[in-house]
Amino acid sequence: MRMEARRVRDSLIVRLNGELDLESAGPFRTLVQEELDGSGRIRHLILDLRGVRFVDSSGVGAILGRYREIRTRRDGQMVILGPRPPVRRVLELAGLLRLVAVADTQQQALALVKEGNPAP
Amino acid sequence: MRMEARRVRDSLIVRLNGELDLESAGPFRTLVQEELDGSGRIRHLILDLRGVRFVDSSGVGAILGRYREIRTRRDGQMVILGPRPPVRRVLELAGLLRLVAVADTQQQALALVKEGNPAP
Amino acid sequence: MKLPEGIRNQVVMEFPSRPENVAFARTAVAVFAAQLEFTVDELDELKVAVSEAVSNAVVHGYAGEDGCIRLEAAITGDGCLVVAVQDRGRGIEDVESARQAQWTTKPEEHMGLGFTFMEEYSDRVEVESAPGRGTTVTLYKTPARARIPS
Amino acid sequence: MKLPEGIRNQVVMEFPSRPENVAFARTAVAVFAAQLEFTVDELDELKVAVSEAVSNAVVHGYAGEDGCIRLEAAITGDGCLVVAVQDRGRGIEDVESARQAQWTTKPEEHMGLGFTFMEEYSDRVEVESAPGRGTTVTLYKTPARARIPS
Ligand SMILES: Nc1ncnc2c1ncn2[C@@H]1O[C@H](COP(=O)(O)OP(=O)(O)O)[C@@H](O)[C@H]1O
Ligand SMILES: Nc1ncnc2c1ncn2[C@@H]1O[C@H](COP(=O)(O)OP(=O)(O)O)[C@@H](O)[C@H]1O
Repeated sequence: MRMEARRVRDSLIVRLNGELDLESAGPFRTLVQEELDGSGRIRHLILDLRGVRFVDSSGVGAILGRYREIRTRRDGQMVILGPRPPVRRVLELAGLLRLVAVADTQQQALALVKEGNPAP
Repeated sequence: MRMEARRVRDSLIVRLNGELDLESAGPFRTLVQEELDGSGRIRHLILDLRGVRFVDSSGVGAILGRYREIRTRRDGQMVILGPRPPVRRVLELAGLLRLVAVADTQQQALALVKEGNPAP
Repeated sequence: MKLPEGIRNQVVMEFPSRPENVAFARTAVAVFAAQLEFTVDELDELKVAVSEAVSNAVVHGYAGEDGCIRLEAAITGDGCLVVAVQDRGRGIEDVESARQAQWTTKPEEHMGLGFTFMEEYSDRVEVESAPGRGTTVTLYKTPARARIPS
Repeated sequence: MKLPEGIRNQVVMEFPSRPENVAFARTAVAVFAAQLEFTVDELDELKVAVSEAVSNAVVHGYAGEDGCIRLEAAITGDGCLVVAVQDRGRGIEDVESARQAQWTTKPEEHMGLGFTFMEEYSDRVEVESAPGRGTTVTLYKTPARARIPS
Protein backbone atom coordinates (compact mmCIF):
# COMPACT_ATOMS: atom_id res chain seq x y z
CA MET A 1 0.00 0.00 0.00
CA ARG A 2 1.14 3.54 -0.72
CA MET A 3 0.43 6.26 1.85
CA GLU A 4 0.79 10.02 1.91
CA ALA A 5 0.14 12.48 4.71
CA ARG A 6 -0.19 16.24 4.60
CA ARG A 7 -1.66 18.95 6.79
CA VAL A 8 -4.33 21.54 6.05
CA ARG A 9 -4.79 23.90 9.02
CA ASP A 10 -5.55 21.66 12.03
CA SER A 11 -6.48 18.61 9.91
CA LEU A 12 -4.25 15.74 8.93
CA ILE A 13 -5.14 14.34 5.51
CA VAL A 14 -3.94 10.78 4.94
CA ARG A 15 -4.33 9.33 1.49
CA LEU A 16 -4.18 5.56 1.11
CA ASN A 17 -3.73 3.62 -2.12
CA GLY A 18 -4.04 -0.14 -2.49
CA GLU A 19 -5.27 -2.69 0.04
CA LEU A 20 -5.72 -2.06 3.75
CA ASP A 21 -5.33 -5.38 5.55
CA LEU A 22 -3.28 -7.16 8.21
CA GLU A 23 -0.04 -6.33 6.41
CA SER A 24 -0.65 -2.64 5.78
CA ALA A 25 -2.56 -1.88 9.01
CA GLY A 26 0.71 -1.58 10.97
CA PRO A 27 2.46 0.89 8.65
CA PHE A 28 -0.78 2.91 8.45
CA ARG A 29 -1.01 3.09 12.26
CA THR A 30 2.65 4.13 12.50
CA LEU A 31 2.33 6.84 9.86
CA VAL A 32 -0.67 8.48 11.53
CA GLN A 33 0.90 8.21 14.98
CA GLU A 34 4.12 9.83 13.82
CA GLU A 35 2.26 12.71 12.22
CA LEU A 36 0.16 13.23 15.33
CA ASP A 37 3.17 13.04 17.64
CA GLY A 38 5.05 15.47 15.39
CA SER A 39 2.47 18.20 15.84
CA GLY A 40 0.30 19.03 18.82
CA ARG A 41 -1.77 21.25 16.58
CA ILE A 42 -3.50 18.48 14.66
CA ARG A 43 -7.05 17.84 15.78
CA HIS A 44 -8.88 16.25 12.87
CA LEU A 45 -8.17 13.31 10.59
CA ILE A 46 -9.40 13.06 7.02
CA LEU A 47 -8.87 9.60 5.57
CA ASP A 48 -8.80 9.66 1.78
CA LEU A 49 -9.82 6.14 0.71
CA ARG A 50 -10.50 6.94 -2.94
CA GLY A 51 -7.56 4.80 -4.02
CA VAL A 52 -8.32 1.86 -1.71
CA ARG A 53 -9.50 -1.30 -3.49
CA PHE A 54 -9.82 -3.56 -0.47
CA VAL A 55 -10.46 -3.39 3.28
CA ASP A 56 -11.07 -6.24 5.72
CA SER A 57 -11.61 -6.32 9.49
CA SER A 58 -7.90 -5.73 10.18
CA GLY A 59 -8.14 -2.58 8.07
CA VAL A 60 -11.33 -1.46 9.79
CA GLY A 61 -9.66 -2.08 13.16
CA ALA A 62 -6.78 0.17 12.21
CA ILE A 63 -9.17 2.92 11.12
CA LEU A 64 -11.22 2.58 14.30
CA GLY A 65 -8.06 2.85 16.42
CA ARG A 66 -7.20 6.17 14.73
CA TYR A 67 -10.78 7.34 15.27
CA ARG A 68 -10.50 6.68 19.02
CA GLU A 69 -7.17 8.50 19.21
CA ILE A 70 -8.57 11.55 17.46
CA ARG A 71 -11.80 11.59 19.47
CA THR A 72 -10.54 10.90 22.96
CA ARG A 73 -7.11 12.49 22.95
CA ARG A 74 -7.57 15.37 20.53
CA ASP A 75 -11.29 15.95 20.84
CA GLY A 76 -11.25 16.07 17.04
CA GLN A 77 -13.30 14.72 14.19
CA MET A 78 -12.63 12.04 11.63
CA VAL A 79 -14.04 12.07 8.10
CA ILE A 80 -13.69 9.37 5.44
CA LEU A 81 -13.27 10.57 1.89
CA GLY A 82 -14.63 8.74 -1.16
CA PRO A 83 -14.74 5.03 -0.24
CA ARG A 84 -15.58 2.83 -3.24
CA PRO A 85 -18.82 0.81 -2.90
CA PRO A 86 -17.26 -2.51 -1.73
CA VAL A 87 -15.05 -0.68 0.79
CA ARG A 88 -18.00 1.39 1.98
CA ARG A 89 -20.02 -1.76 2.54
CA VAL A 90 -17.29 -3.22 4.77
CA LEU A 91 -17.10 0.01 6.81
CA GLU A 92 -20.87 0.03 7.12
CA LEU A 93 -21.04 -3.60 8.21
CA ALA A 94 -18.46 -2.85 10.91
CA GLY A 95 -20.63 -0.02 12.23
CA LEU A 96 -17.96 2.57 11.48
CA LEU A 97 -20.30 4.75 9.43
CA ARG A 98 -22.41 5.33 12.53
CA LEU A 99 -19.38 7.08 14.05
CA VAL A 100 -17.69 8.74 11.12
CA ALA A 101 -19.03 10.96 8.34
CA VAL A 102 -18.31 10.28 4.68
CA ALA A 103 -17.43 13.03 2.20
CA ASP A 104 -17.24 12.93 -1.58
CA THR A 105 -14.66 15.68 -2.03
CA GLN A 106 -11.79 17.00 0.02
CA GLN A 107 -13.48 20.37 0.24
CA GLN A 108 -16.57 18.76 1.69
CA ALA A 109 -14.41 16.80 4.15
CA LEU A 110 -12.67 19.96 5.36
CA ALA A 111 -16.05 21.67 5.75
CA LEU A 112 -17.34 18.73 7.80
CA VAL A 113 -14.49 18.81 10.33
CA LYS A 114 -14.88 22.59 10.63
CA GLU A 115 -18.53 22.23 11.55
CA GLY A 116 -17.23 20.07 14.36
CA ASN A 117 -20.02 17.56 14.23
CA PRO A 118 -19.60 15.36 11.20
CA ALA A 119 -21.24 12.23 12.54
CA PRO A 120 -24.60 11.74 10.79
CA MET B 1 -12.03 -15.14 -23.13
CA ARG B 2 -14.84 -13.41 -25.00
CA MET B 3 -14.92 -13.63 -28.81
CA GLU B 4 -17.01 -11.98 -31.50
CA ALA B 5 -16.96 -12.53 -35.25
CA ARG B 6 -18.49 -10.43 -38.02
CA ARG B 7 -18.01 -10.00 -41.72
CA VAL B 8 -17.16 -6.93 -43.80
CA ARG B 9 -17.20 -7.73 -47.53
CA ASP B 10 -14.78 -10.67 -47.99
CA SER B 11 -13.05 -10.17 -44.62
CA LEU B 12 -13.81 -11.91 -41.35
CA ILE B 13 -13.19 -9.67 -38.35
CA VAL B 14 -12.64 -11.59 -35.10
CA ARG B 15 -12.43 -9.60 -31.93
CA LEU B 16 -10.86 -11.23 -28.89
CA ASN B 17 -11.07 -10.04 -25.29
CA GLY B 18 -9.12 -11.48 -22.38
CA GLU B 19 -6.28 -13.99 -22.42
CA LEU B 20 -5.32 -16.18 -25.38
CA ASP B 21 -3.65 -19.31 -24.01
CA LEU B 22 -3.93 -23.11 -23.94
CA GLU B 23 -7.50 -22.93 -22.64
CA SER B 24 -8.87 -20.35 -25.06
CA ALA B 25 -6.86 -21.43 -28.14
CA GLY B 26 -9.32 -24.27 -28.86
CA PRO B 27 -12.52 -22.18 -28.78
CA PHE B 28 -10.77 -19.52 -30.89
CA ARG B 29 -9.78 -22.09 -33.51
CA THR B 30 -13.33 -23.50 -33.57
CA LEU B 31 -14.95 -20.09 -33.93
CA VAL B 32 -12.79 -19.08 -36.88
CA GLN B 33 -13.19 -22.47 -38.54
CA GLU B 34 -16.98 -22.38 -38.25
CA GLU B 35 -17.13 -18.90 -39.73
CA LEU B 36 -14.87 -19.92 -42.61
CA ASP B 37 -16.81 -23.13 -43.24
CA GLY B 38 -20.08 -21.20 -43.15
CA SER B 39 -19.07 -18.96 -46.03
CA GLY B 40 -16.92 -19.71 -49.05
CA ARG B 41 -16.74 -16.01 -49.73
CA ILE B 42 -14.41 -15.12 -46.87
CA ARG B 43 -10.83 -14.58 -47.97
CA HIS B 44 -9.20 -12.35 -45.34
CA LEU B 45 -8.94 -12.44 -41.58
CA ILE B 46 -8.61 -9.38 -39.36
CA LEU B 47 -7.74 -10.28 -35.79
CA ASP B 48 -8.72 -7.53 -33.39
CA LEU B 49 -6.43 -7.99 -30.37
CA ARG B 50 -7.07 -4.59 -28.77
CA GLY B 51 -8.82 -6.26 -25.82
CA VAL B 52 -6.24 -9.02 -25.34
CA ARG B 53 -4.17 -8.73 -22.15
CA PHE B 54 -2.11 -11.89 -22.51
CA VAL B 55 -0.77 -14.23 -25.20
CA ASP B 56 1.66 -17.13 -24.83
CA SER B 57 3.04 -19.68 -27.32
CA SER B 58 -0.23 -21.65 -27.32
CA GLY B 59 -2.01 -18.44 -28.32
CA VAL B 60 0.55 -17.63 -30.99
CA GLY B 61 0.23 -21.20 -32.30
CA ALA B 62 -3.52 -20.77 -32.69
CA ILE B 63 -3.03 -17.48 -34.55
CA LEU B 64 -0.39 -19.00 -36.82
CA GLY B 65 -2.72 -21.90 -37.64
CA ARG B 66 -5.40 -19.45 -38.77
CA TYR B 67 -2.80 -17.58 -40.83
CA ARG B 68 -1.86 -20.77 -42.68
CA GLU B 69 -5.48 -21.60 -43.35
CA ILE B 70 -6.16 -18.15 -44.80
CA ARG B 71 -2.96 -18.08 -46.88
CA THR B 72 -2.90 -21.57 -48.30
CA ARG B 73 -6.58 -22.40 -48.66
CA ARG B 74 -8.10 -19.01 -49.31
CA ASP B 75 -5.15 -17.19 -50.81
CA GLY B 76 -6.14 -14.38 -48.45
CA GLN B 77 -4.42 -11.97 -46.11
CA MET B 78 -4.31 -11.72 -42.35
CA VAL B 79 -3.95 -8.47 -40.42
CA ILE B 80 -3.58 -8.02 -36.67
CA LEU B 81 -5.34 -5.04 -35.16
CA GLY B 82 -4.03 -3.07 -32.19
CA PRO B 83 -1.95 -5.50 -30.08
CA ARG B 84 -0.88 -3.97 -26.75
CA PRO B 85 2.90 -3.69 -26.24
CA PRO B 86 3.41 -6.91 -24.21
CA VAL B 87 1.25 -8.90 -26.65
CA ARG B 88 3.05 -7.36 -29.61
CA ARG B 89 6.40 -8.35 -28.14
CA VAL B 90 5.29 -12.00 -27.87
CA LEU B 91 4.07 -12.00 -31.48
CA GLU B 92 7.33 -10.43 -32.60
CA LEU B 93 9.46 -12.92 -30.68
CA ALA B 94 7.53 -15.75 -32.34
CA GLY B 95 8.34 -14.30 -35.77
CA LEU B 96 4.66 -13.73 -36.56
CA LEU B 97 5.15 -10.07 -37.38
CA ARG B 98 7.39 -11.05 -40.29
CA LEU B 99 4.34 -12.72 -41.85
CA VAL B 100 1.44 -10.59 -40.78
CA ALA B 101 0.88 -6.82 -40.91
CA VAL B 102 -0.27 -4.82 -37.91
CA ALA B 103 -2.90 -2.07 -38.15
CA ASP B 104 -3.88 0.55 -35.60
CA THR B 105 -7.48 0.99 -36.71
CA GLN B 106 -10.07 -1.22 -38.32
CA GLN B 107 -10.19 1.06 -41.33
CA GLN B 108 -6.47 0.69 -41.81
CA ALA B 109 -6.78 -3.09 -41.43
CA LEU B 110 -9.47 -3.24 -44.11
CA ALA B 111 -7.34 -1.08 -46.41
CA LEU B 112 -4.36 -3.41 -45.88
CA VAL B 113 -6.23 -6.56 -46.89
CA LYS B 114 -7.61 -4.77 -49.95
CA GLU B 115 -4.13 -3.88 -51.12
CA GLY B 116 -3.56 -7.62 -51.07
CA ASN B 117 -0.05 -7.40 -49.73
CA PRO B 118 -0.07 -6.49 -46.07
CA ALA B 119 3.15 -8.21 -45.05
CA PRO B 120 5.81 -5.58 -44.34
CA MET C 1 -4.54 -36.63 -9.71
CA LYS C 2 -7.56 -38.24 -8.02
CA LEU C 3 -9.93 -35.47 -7.04
CA PRO C 4 -12.25 -36.16 -4.08
CA GLU C 5 -15.72 -37.46 -4.96
CA GLY C 6 -17.97 -34.68 -6.28
CA ILE C 7 -15.10 -32.23 -6.85
CA ARG C 8 -14.63 -30.81 -10.36
CA ASN C 9 -11.41 -28.90 -9.85
CA GLN C 10 -9.18 -28.10 -6.91
CA VAL C 11 -6.03 -26.27 -5.89
CA VAL C 12 -4.10 -26.82 -2.68
CA MET C 13 -1.72 -24.14 -1.43
CA GLU C 14 0.71 -24.05 1.48
CA PHE C 15 2.54 -20.98 2.71
CA PRO C 16 4.06 -19.58 5.91
CA SER C 17 1.78 -17.64 8.27
CA ARG C 18 2.98 -14.15 7.39
CA PRO C 19 0.93 -10.96 7.03
CA GLU C 20 2.30 -10.48 3.49
CA ASN C 21 0.79 -13.81 2.40
CA VAL C 22 -2.77 -12.81 3.28
CA ALA C 23 -3.07 -10.74 0.08
CA PHE C 24 -1.57 -13.60 -1.92
CA ALA C 25 -4.08 -16.07 -0.50
CA ARG C 26 -7.24 -14.02 -1.06
CA THR C 27 -6.19 -12.99 -4.58
CA ALA C 28 -5.19 -16.51 -5.60
CA VAL C 29 -8.56 -17.84 -4.40
CA ALA C 30 -10.39 -15.11 -6.34
CA VAL C 31 -8.43 -16.00 -9.49
CA PHE C 32 -9.33 -19.68 -9.07
CA ALA C 33 -12.96 -18.79 -8.29
CA ALA C 34 -13.18 -16.88 -11.58
CA GLN C 35 -13.67 -20.31 -13.21
CA LEU C 36 -17.22 -20.06 -11.86
CA GLU C 37 -19.65 -17.33 -12.89
CA PHE C 38 -19.06 -15.01 -9.95
CA THR C 39 -19.70 -11.30 -10.44
CA VAL C 40 -16.95 -8.81 -9.61
CA ASP C 41 -18.88 -7.92 -6.42
CA GLU C 42 -19.05 -11.56 -5.37
CA LEU C 43 -15.31 -11.99 -5.94
CA ASP C 44 -14.74 -8.91 -3.75
CA GLU C 45 -16.87 -10.51 -1.03
CA LEU C 46 -14.99 -13.77 -1.34
CA LYS C 47 -11.69 -11.92 -0.94
CA VAL C 48 -12.85 -10.41 2.35
CA ALA C 49 -14.01 -13.78 3.70
CA VAL C 50 -10.74 -15.51 2.75
CA SER C 51 -8.73 -12.60 4.09
CA GLU C 52 -10.43 -12.98 7.49
CA ALA C 53 -9.86 -16.73 7.69
CA VAL C 54 -6.18 -16.46 6.70
CA SER C 55 -5.54 -13.42 8.93
CA ASN C 56 -6.99 -15.37 11.87
CA ALA C 57 -4.60 -18.26 11.21
CA VAL C 58 -1.69 -15.77 11.25
CA VAL C 59 -2.81 -13.68 14.22
CA HIS C 60 -4.56 -16.19 16.48
CA GLY C 61 -3.62 -19.66 15.18
CA TYR C 62 0.12 -19.10 15.21
CA ALA C 63 0.07 -15.82 17.18
CA GLY C 64 2.78 -14.27 15.03
CA GLU C 65 5.05 -17.30 14.94
CA ASP C 66 5.99 -18.94 11.67
CA GLY C 67 3.55 -21.79 11.04
CA CYS C 68 2.23 -23.41 7.88
CA ILE C 69 -1.17 -22.47 6.49
CA ARG C 70 -2.84 -24.92 4.15
CA LEU C 71 -5.56 -23.61 1.87
CA GLU C 72 -7.74 -25.80 -0.30
CA ALA C 73 -10.05 -24.25 -2.87
CA ALA C 74 -12.41 -26.57 -4.72
CA ILE C 75 -15.25 -26.37 -7.21
CA THR C 76 -17.99 -28.92 -6.58
CA GLY C 77 -19.97 -30.71 -9.23
CA ASP C 78 -22.94 -28.42 -8.64
CA GLY C 79 -20.88 -25.25 -9.04
CA CYS C 80 -20.16 -24.27 -5.45
CA LEU C 81 -16.81 -22.87 -4.36
CA VAL C 82 -15.46 -24.40 -1.14
CA VAL C 83 -12.44 -22.84 0.57
CA ALA C 84 -10.84 -24.54 3.57
CA VAL C 85 -8.20 -22.63 5.54
CA GLN C 86 -6.27 -24.82 7.94
CA ASP C 87 -3.69 -24.06 10.60
CA ARG C 88 -1.99 -26.38 13.09
CA GLY C 89 -1.82 -23.65 15.72
CA ARG C 90 -3.34 -23.12 19.13
CA GLY C 91 -6.96 -23.87 18.26
CA ILE C 92 -10.14 -22.33 19.69
CA GLU C 93 -11.42 -23.17 23.19
CA ASP C 94 -15.03 -22.18 22.62
CA VAL C 95 -16.01 -22.08 18.96
CA GLU C 96 -19.56 -20.96 19.56
CA SER C 97 -18.50 -17.84 21.45
CA ALA C 98 -15.65 -17.13 19.03
CA ARG C 99 -18.10 -16.93 16.13
CA GLN C 100 -20.15 -14.22 17.83
CA ALA C 101 -19.80 -10.64 16.69
CA GLN C 102 -17.37 -8.52 18.74
CA TRP C 103 -16.02 -11.55 20.56
CA THR C 104 -12.22 -11.44 20.55
CA THR C 105 -9.35 -12.67 22.68
CA LYS C 106 -7.23 -9.69 21.58
CA PRO C 107 -9.42 -6.69 22.40
CA GLU C 108 -6.61 -4.12 22.21
CA GLU C 109 -5.96 -4.69 18.53
CA HIS C 110 -8.94 -6.59 17.18
CA MET C 111 -12.66 -6.05 16.93
CA GLY C 112 -14.03 -9.58 16.84
CA LEU C 113 -15.56 -9.02 13.41
CA GLY C 114 -13.64 -11.67 11.45
CA PHE C 115 -16.29 -14.36 11.71
CA THR C 116 -19.05 -11.79 11.17
CA PHE C 117 -17.46 -10.80 7.86
CA MET C 118 -16.98 -14.45 6.87
CA GLU C 119 -20.68 -15.15 7.54
CA GLU C 120 -21.80 -12.01 5.73
CA TYR C 121 -19.67 -12.58 2.66
CA SER C 122 -20.11 -16.29 2.11
CA ASP C 123 -23.13 -18.61 2.11
CA ARG C 124 -21.96 -20.83 4.94
CA VAL C 125 -19.04 -21.06 7.38
CA GLU C 126 -17.91 -24.23 9.15
CA VAL C 127 -15.35 -24.23 11.95
CA GLU C 128 -13.48 -27.27 13.21
CA SER C 129 -11.04 -26.65 16.01
CA ALA C 130 -9.29 -28.34 18.90
CA PRO C 131 -7.15 -26.50 21.49
CA GLY C 132 -3.48 -27.16 20.82
CA ARG C 133 -4.23 -28.94 17.55
CA GLY C 134 -5.33 -26.19 15.20
CA THR C 135 -8.31 -24.83 13.32
CA THR C 136 -9.95 -25.41 9.95
CA VAL C 137 -12.42 -22.83 8.68
CA THR C 138 -14.44 -23.83 5.61
CA LEU C 139 -16.26 -21.24 3.51
CA TYR C 140 -18.94 -22.08 0.94
CA LYS C 141 -20.06 -19.71 -1.79
CA THR C 142 -22.15 -20.26 -4.92
CA PRO C 143 -22.50 -17.60 -7.62
CA ALA C 144 -25.95 -15.97 -7.34
CA ARG C 145 -26.37 -16.33 -11.09
CA ALA C 146 -26.08 -20.10 -10.79
CA ARG C 147 -28.87 -20.11 -8.20
CA ILE C 148 -31.41 -18.36 -10.43
CA PRO C 149 -33.34 -21.07 -12.28
CA SER C 150 -33.09 -20.26 -15.98
CA MET D 1 6.96 -23.94 8.79
CA LYS D 2 10.68 -24.50 8.20
CA LEU D 3 11.61 -22.72 4.99
CA PRO D 4 14.59 -24.10 3.06
CA GLU D 5 17.96 -22.45 3.75
CA GLY D 6 18.24 -19.05 2.04
CA ILE D 7 14.50 -18.81 1.29
CA ARG D 8 12.62 -15.77 2.60
CA ASN D 9 9.09 -16.72 1.64
CA GLN D 10 7.50 -19.54 -0.30
CA VAL D 11 4.21 -20.89 -1.57
CA VAL D 12 3.56 -24.41 -2.77
CA MET D 13 0.56 -25.16 -4.98
CA GLU D 14 -0.85 -28.37 -6.34
CA PHE D 15 -3.58 -28.63 -8.95
CA PRO D 16 -4.79 -31.00 -11.67
CA SER D 17 -3.23 -30.70 -15.14
CA ARG D 18 -6.11 -28.91 -16.84
CA PRO D 19 -5.96 -26.11 -19.42
CA GLU D 20 -8.19 -23.95 -17.17
CA ASN D 21 -5.58 -24.07 -14.40
CA VAL D 22 -2.82 -22.51 -16.52
CA ALA D 23 -4.30 -19.03 -16.06
CA PHE D 24 -4.68 -19.67 -12.33
CA ALA D 25 -1.05 -20.74 -12.02
CA ARG D 26 0.52 -17.82 -13.88
CA THR D 27 -1.67 -15.25 -12.13
CA ALA D 28 -1.08 -16.71 -8.67
CA VAL D 29 2.69 -16.63 -9.25
CA ALA D 30 2.48 -13.01 -10.43
CA VAL D 31 0.52 -12.08 -7.30
CA PHE D 32 3.11 -13.76 -5.10
CA ALA D 33 5.96 -12.17 -7.08
CA ALA D 34 4.47 -8.72 -6.43
CA GLN D 35 6.14 -8.98 -2.99
CA LEU D 36 9.35 -8.15 -4.87
CA GLU D 37 9.85 -4.89 -6.75
CA PHE D 38 8.95 -6.19 -10.20
CA THR D 39 7.62 -3.70 -12.76
CA VAL D 40 4.30 -4.39 -14.46
CA ASP D 41 6.24 -5.37 -17.61
CA GLU D 42 8.37 -7.84 -15.68
CA LEU D 43 5.27 -9.41 -14.11
CA ASP D 44 3.83 -9.78 -17.63
CA GLU D 45 7.03 -11.53 -18.71
CA LEU D 46 6.91 -13.80 -15.70
CA LYS D 47 3.33 -14.75 -16.53
CA VAL D 48 4.37 -15.85 -20.01
CA ALA D 49 7.27 -17.95 -18.70
CA VAL D 50 5.10 -19.66 -16.06
CA SER D 51 2.30 -20.17 -18.58
CA GLU D 52 4.72 -22.03 -20.88
CA ALA D 53 6.07 -24.29 -18.15
CA VAL D 54 2.59 -25.18 -16.84
CA SER D 55 1.12 -25.62 -20.35
CA ASN D 56 3.96 -28.05 -21.15
CA ALA D 57 3.16 -30.11 -18.07
CA VAL D 58 -0.49 -30.30 -19.22
CA VAL D 59 0.16 -30.90 -22.93
CA HIS D 60 3.36 -32.96 -22.94
CA GLY D 61 3.92 -34.16 -19.37
CA TYR D 62 0.47 -35.68 -18.92
CA ALA D 63 -0.60 -35.47 -22.59
CA GLY D 64 -4.14 -34.46 -21.73
CA GLU D 65 -4.61 -36.97 -18.91
CA ASP D 66 -5.39 -35.83 -15.39
CA GLY D 67 -2.14 -35.60 -13.48
CA CYS D 68 -0.97 -33.46 -10.59
CA ILE D 69 1.15 -30.37 -11.17
CA ARG D 70 3.19 -29.07 -8.26
CA LEU D 71 4.33 -25.47 -8.38
CA GLU D 72 6.72 -23.91 -5.88
CA ALA D 73 7.35 -20.18 -5.91
CA ALA D 74 10.02 -18.85 -3.58
CA ILE D 75 11.75 -15.58 -2.78
CA THR D 76 15.44 -16.00 -1.98
CA GLY D 77 17.37 -13.98 0.58
CA ASP D 78 18.93 -11.89 -2.17
CA GLY D 79 15.58 -11.02 -3.73
CA CYS D 80 15.33 -13.50 -6.59
CA LEU D 81 12.08 -15.20 -7.53
CA VAL D 82 12.41 -18.94 -8.17
CA VAL D 83 9.50 -20.87 -9.70
CA ALA D 84 9.65 -24.65 -10.01
CA VAL D 85 6.96 -26.42 -12.06
CA GLN D 86 6.92 -30.16 -11.57
CA ASP D 87 4.98 -32.94 -13.24
CA ARG D 88 5.23 -36.72 -12.75
CA GLY D 89 4.40 -37.39 -16.38
CA ARG D 90 6.24 -38.89 -19.32
CA GLY D 91 9.46 -36.88 -19.05
CA ILE D 92 11.76 -35.67 -21.83
CA GLU D 93 14.08 -38.03 -23.74
CA ASP D 94 16.51 -35.41 -24.94
CA VAL D 95 16.44 -32.23 -22.90
CA GLU D 96 19.08 -30.42 -24.94
CA SER D 97 17.13 -30.78 -28.18
CA ALA D 98 13.82 -30.02 -26.49
CA ARG D 99 15.13 -26.65 -25.34
CA GLN D 100 15.98 -25.58 -28.88
CA ALA D 101 13.71 -23.15 -30.69
CA GLN D 102 11.14 -24.76 -32.98
CA TRP D 103 11.84 -28.22 -31.62
CA THR D 104 8.56 -29.94 -30.82
CA THR D 105 7.21 -33.48 -30.62
CA LYS D 106 3.73 -32.23 -31.59
CA PRO D 107 4.38 -30.31 -34.82
CA GLU D 108 0.71 -30.24 -35.92
CA GLU D 109 -0.42 -28.16 -32.98
CA HIS D 110 2.70 -26.67 -31.42
CA MET D 111 5.54 -24.46 -32.53
CA GLY D 112 8.34 -25.48 -30.21
CA LEU D 113 8.58 -21.97 -28.78
CA GLY D 114 7.75 -22.77 -25.15
CA PHE D 115 11.34 -23.02 -23.94
CA THR D 116 12.35 -20.05 -26.12
CA PHE D 117 9.75 -17.90 -24.35
CA MET D 118 10.85 -19.18 -20.93
CA GLU D 119 14.48 -18.27 -21.72
CA GLU D 120 13.52 -14.87 -23.10
CA TYR D 121 11.25 -13.93 -20.22
CA SER D 122 13.27 -15.13 -17.26
CA ASP D 123 16.92 -14.83 -16.27
CA ARG D 124 17.66 -18.55 -16.19
CA VAL D 125 15.85 -21.82 -16.91
CA GLU D 126 16.79 -25.21 -15.48
CA VAL D 127 15.29 -28.48 -16.68
CA GLU D 128 15.45 -31.76 -14.83
CA SER D 129 13.71 -34.66 -16.52
CA ALA D 130 13.72 -38.43 -16.74
CA PRO D 131 11.62 -40.44 -19.23
CA GLY D 132 8.66 -42.04 -17.49
CA ARG D 133 9.38 -40.14 -14.26
CA GLY D 134 8.47 -36.56 -15.03
CA THR D 135 9.91 -33.11 -15.48
CA THR D 136 10.79 -30.16 -13.27
CA VAL D 137 11.37 -26.79 -14.92
CA THR D 138 12.84 -24.08 -12.69
CA LEU D 139 12.67 -20.41 -13.65
CA TYR D 140 14.76 -17.65 -12.01
CA LYS D 141 13.94 -13.99 -12.25
CA THR D 142 15.25 -10.96 -10.31
CA PRO D 143 13.64 -7.52 -10.61
CA ALA D 144 15.86 -5.31 -12.78
CA ARG D 145 15.50 -2.55 -10.19
CA ALA D 146 17.12 -4.76 -7.57
CA ARG D 147 20.09 -5.32 -9.86
CA ILE D 148 20.90 -1.63 -10.29
CA PRO D 149 23.40 -0.67 -7.58
CA SER D 150 21.94 2.32 -5.76
N1 LIG E 1 -7.41 -19.76 13.44
C1 LIG E 1 -7.65 -19.47 14.74
N2 LIG E 1 -6.90 -20.00 15.72
C2 LIG E 1 -7.13 -19.71 17.03
N3 LIG E 1 -8.10 -18.90 17.45
C3 LIG E 1 -8.90 -18.31 16.52
C4 LIG E 1 -8.72 -18.57 15.13
N4 LIG E 1 -9.66 -17.87 14.46
C5 LIG E 1 -10.38 -17.23 15.39
N5 LIG E 1 -9.94 -17.49 16.63
C6 LIG E 1 -10.50 -16.99 17.91
O1 LIG E 1 -11.80 -16.48 17.66
C7 LIG E 1 -11.89 -15.12 18.07
C8 LIG E 1 -12.84 -14.35 17.20
O2 LIG E 1 -12.35 -14.30 15.87
P1 LIG E 1 -12.81 -13.13 14.90
O3 LIG E 1 -14.30 -13.10 14.83
O4 LIG E 1 -12.11 -13.34 13.59
O5 LIG E 1 -12.32 -11.79 15.58
P2 LIG E 1 -10.85 -11.18 15.81
O6 LIG E 1 -9.92 -11.82 14.81
O7 LIG E 1 -11.03 -9.72 15.55
O8 LIG E 1 -10.47 -11.48 17.22
C9 LIG E 1 -10.46 -14.62 18.05
O9 LIG E 1 -10.26 -13.53 18.89
C10 LIG E 1 -9.68 -15.85 18.49
O10 LIG E 1 -9.71 -16.00 19.89
N1 LIG F 1 6.74 -31.16 -19.06
C1 LIG F 1 7.12 -31.83 -20.16
N2 LIG F 1 6.96 -33.18 -20.22
C2 LIG F 1 7.32 -33.89 -21.31
N3 LIG F 1 7.85 -33.31 -22.42
C3 LIG F 1 8.04 -31.98 -22.43
C4 LIG F 1 7.69 -31.18 -21.31
N4 LIG F 1 7.99 -29.89 -21.60
C5 LIG F 1 8.52 -29.90 -22.84
N5 LIG F 1 8.56 -31.15 -23.34
C6 LIG F 1 9.10 -31.57 -24.67
O1 LIG F 1 9.90 -30.53 -25.18
C7 LIG F 1 9.43 -30.12 -26.46
C8 LIG F 1 9.68 -28.64 -26.67
O2 LIG F 1 8.91 -27.89 -25.74
P1 LIG F 1 8.52 -26.38 -26.07
O3 LIG F 1 9.76 -25.62 -26.43
O4 LIG F 1 7.72 -25.87 -24.94
O5 LIG F 1 7.64 -26.45 -27.38
P2 LIG F 1 6.15 -27.02 -27.64
O6 LIG F 1 5.42 -27.06 -26.32
O7 LIG F 1 5.54 -26.02 -28.59
O8 LIG F 1 6.29 -28.37 -28.24
C9 LIG F 1 7.98 -30.53 -26.47
O9 LIG F 1 7.47 -30.69 -27.79
C10 LIG F 1 8.01 -31.83 -25.68
O10 LIG F 1 8.43 -32.90 -26.50
